[in-house]
Amino acid sequence: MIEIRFHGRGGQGTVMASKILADAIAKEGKYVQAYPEFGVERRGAPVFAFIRIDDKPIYDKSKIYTPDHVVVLEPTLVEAIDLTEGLKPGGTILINTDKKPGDFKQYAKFKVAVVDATGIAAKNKLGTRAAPIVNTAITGAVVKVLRLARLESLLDSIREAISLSPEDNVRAAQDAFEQVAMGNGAPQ
Amino acid sequence: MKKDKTMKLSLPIEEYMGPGHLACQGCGAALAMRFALKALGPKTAFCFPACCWSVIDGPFPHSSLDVSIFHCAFETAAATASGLKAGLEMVGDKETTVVAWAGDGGTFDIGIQALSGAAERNEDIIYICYDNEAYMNTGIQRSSATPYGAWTTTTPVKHFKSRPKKDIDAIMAAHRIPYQATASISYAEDLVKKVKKAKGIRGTRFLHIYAPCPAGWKSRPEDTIKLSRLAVQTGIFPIFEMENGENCVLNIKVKERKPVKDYIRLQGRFRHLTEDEVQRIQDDVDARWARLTKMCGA
Amino acid sequence: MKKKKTLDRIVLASESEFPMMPMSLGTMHYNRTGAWRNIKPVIELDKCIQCGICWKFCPDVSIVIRDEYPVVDYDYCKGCGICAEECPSKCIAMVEEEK
Amino acid sequence: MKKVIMGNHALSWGAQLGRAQVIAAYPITPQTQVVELLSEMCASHSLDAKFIKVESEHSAMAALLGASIAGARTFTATSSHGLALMHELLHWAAIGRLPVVMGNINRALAPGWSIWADQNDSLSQRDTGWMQYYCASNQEVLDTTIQAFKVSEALAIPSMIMLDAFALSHTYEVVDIPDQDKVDAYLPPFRPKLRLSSDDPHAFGGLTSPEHYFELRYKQQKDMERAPALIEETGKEYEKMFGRRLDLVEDYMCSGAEIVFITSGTAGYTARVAVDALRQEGIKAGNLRMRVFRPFPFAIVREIAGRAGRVAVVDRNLSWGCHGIFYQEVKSALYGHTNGLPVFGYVAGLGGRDITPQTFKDIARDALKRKLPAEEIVWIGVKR
Repeated sequence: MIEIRFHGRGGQGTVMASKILADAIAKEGKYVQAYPEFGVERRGAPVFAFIRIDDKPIYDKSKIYTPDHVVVLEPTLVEAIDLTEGLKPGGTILINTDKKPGDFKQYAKFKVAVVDATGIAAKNKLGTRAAPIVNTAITGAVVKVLRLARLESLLDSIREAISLSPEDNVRAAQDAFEQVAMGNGAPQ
Repeated sequence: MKKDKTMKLSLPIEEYMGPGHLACQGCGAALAMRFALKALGPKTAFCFPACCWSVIDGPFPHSSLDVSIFHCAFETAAATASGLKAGLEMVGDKETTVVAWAGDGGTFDIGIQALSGAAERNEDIIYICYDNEAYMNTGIQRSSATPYGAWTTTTPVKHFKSRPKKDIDAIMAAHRIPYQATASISYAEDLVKKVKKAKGIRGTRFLHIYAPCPAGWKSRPEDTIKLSRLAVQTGIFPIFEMENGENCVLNIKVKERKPVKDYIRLQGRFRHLTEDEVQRIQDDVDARWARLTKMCGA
Repeated sequence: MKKKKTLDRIVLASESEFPMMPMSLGTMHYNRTGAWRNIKPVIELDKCIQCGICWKFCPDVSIVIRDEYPVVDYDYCKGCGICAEECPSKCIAMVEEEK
Repeated sequence: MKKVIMGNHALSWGAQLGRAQVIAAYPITPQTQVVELLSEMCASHSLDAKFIKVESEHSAMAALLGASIAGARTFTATSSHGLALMHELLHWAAIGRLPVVMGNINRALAPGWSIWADQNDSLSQRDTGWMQYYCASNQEVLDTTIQAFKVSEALAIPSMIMLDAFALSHTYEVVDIPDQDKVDAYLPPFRPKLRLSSDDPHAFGGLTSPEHYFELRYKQQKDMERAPALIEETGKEYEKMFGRRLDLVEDYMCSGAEIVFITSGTAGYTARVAVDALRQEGIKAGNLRMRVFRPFPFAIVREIAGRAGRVAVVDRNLSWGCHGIFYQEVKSALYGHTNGLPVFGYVAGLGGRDITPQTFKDIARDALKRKLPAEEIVWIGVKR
């Protein structure tokens, strides 16, 4: 069983990112469960989403408290909240940032991966400069770093989920898949 | 006997309401139903919320009407009728006229939310309120249709109703529904004509029928028609119709309005009123009449 | 035009005879509301102008038309007196029931 | 077709595959996605239905009663306060023998606005005469919706399908969405024996005297008593066509168990995880998940729970001043049928407090060390 927690801000499509990933993972024949934070989502406020993945049916309907990995859609959250809460030692933190993995000394107990999803979103004209839509880009990085699904499955899931300019989103995911950078100990 | 002559009937002869029903002697609501059905005909389905008619029709397993009835909860006539119409259409019946048939309590008070909702959605239903100006089925308690000055069991003589009757017609006009009208059982031809007209229009149609209640008004049963006629002739209950909340037309033009005291003195529910209080009713009727005739361009 | 109505009260003796839901299976004709009456209308047909107003305003559908004249159906007339009150030729009298 | 969908959308899909003809609904958190997707389905004509966008839940149910008496298949969804507002009409539907199918997202009641999981909303409607299904997965939500139409219409009894707020309503899972033609073969169109029509006029629901009311309610109960067998039969038929069995209860390792949890909703799945863990520790645990609560499946509960060493009923609800509601009913069902079987009642997870595998481990530990419950209600996880 793999458990992942996503951090973002309300309105960024954090839940959508987890849903698209769940869909891509299911395409690989795995069992998957994705759910948002249980509560009221407000635009701009920090939000969470979660995914459970297993090779057998998932019966646990309780919340995820000790994720294996953490995905951060919003760079400013690094300073704002404790992203590592409950994160298993040796787990991966994937951050949307233009910094390098080595810049995150505070996460020494974990593997750090980075991707400039914001830059990729802007390049692919997703959202505005003030409010870039980074959720599809981040999924590309996630499947690469955590090896959860093949890129093709993810791109199919994006095409099915996004009705407005799906190909821009597909390109964003591809870009992130290629550009995501891993720190020490990350998968080769 | 002059056998050569034939009866002059001003209404269709067909009856869809049978005798043996449980209305009180001289019941205005029973007449309202009889007239409405003459216009509606057999392809009609009613929704009755709790009201006098939920008893008048008769007990299980009997009914005094030759059309279908779905008895529904007090506050749901318009909502239930919305669903009944949708359901009938989905099973292929586009012909049946669906009519919510409610008293003033079920319309002005507890049912107004569902009515407003249905009217705003412009559901394809006719909503008919027979107005006897109080909760008569439960034993004469005041409703928001009860007029100023009236005694009821919850507005005793020493504390009679001090607020005017709610203007449901203005509320419905604000919804800008395709058709709405007032009618009186004393002007049966006008009533039947309006129900027929409503039947030919799609969307939400609202008819407000004045139906005296001898038991609740403490009037003589034989005065039921006279009272409803006086209500029109005094201007207490003007007879008009509107389309889309506009184009108000006064259907019964009263040249010389009779004084309201002619109407009031026939009813025990107003017996306690002083001359000043009767004058207050007169002044209110005069003001409302002036507004209405101005609106109608009469 | 209308289907034949049963004049009898429907009696359901056992639950097996009941419909699943409370629904009407017959009319109210069994309910002879003439018994409610204290005074009864009597039409003096010689004075009748055949205007139909008594027929029109009967809340109990108890004035029927026979051979172009109004006839009171005493099985159902509740004796409200509207017909007598509204008759323009004053040919209907409300008279005491014989007790 | 396999699709990752949220629990709320499983309800919408169930209603679409079931070919609901009239839908009337009002939005309430956490139900809204049910009606949003249904609106889209109606607008795109993938579902040929009339969707009445009413001004309250009360009017939603009222409209469906009108549609149902006309002979149309009806569906709605609500939650918590919306369900409470419908209360009067839930009786109306059941006594009127109108087989409305409704999804209810189990959510706590205010004050203290709470949008989180709690069963007191639907259990407050226990005695309205509706069948009640409590689901544990999105697949079960979809399958149950289709089955509920079939059972409801055969018996002329309405059905309520429960999903825990968020834990199911907002959780995405892989769902096998069956083919429409197969669903059509399983679920024929609604053709009620009695319906309102202007061709054959009747008055429905008129004044009913003490001479008659009693027999009508007797007949209603007799039909409800036919439901357990029909649910099993249609559940097996469902398995033949779709490969998934729909039973009254789910028995997970109850045979020979020294402790059997009795659970419902999503907690009934989490309990399985705890059962596995407890068995690894050498404790023979089992889980009896009650999928159907009304009609109460007496026979199967007696058969399975009656053989356990002890029974621990876990309630995400409470009848104030008494016990958890499943606990009351399980105890009453077992009384006289088992010889001194200890039955423990636990209340957990009110207002969305998480129920985890650890919750069940704590419960097992408590129940296994006693002969009788320590208190009338044992609260699990309350801060005191």
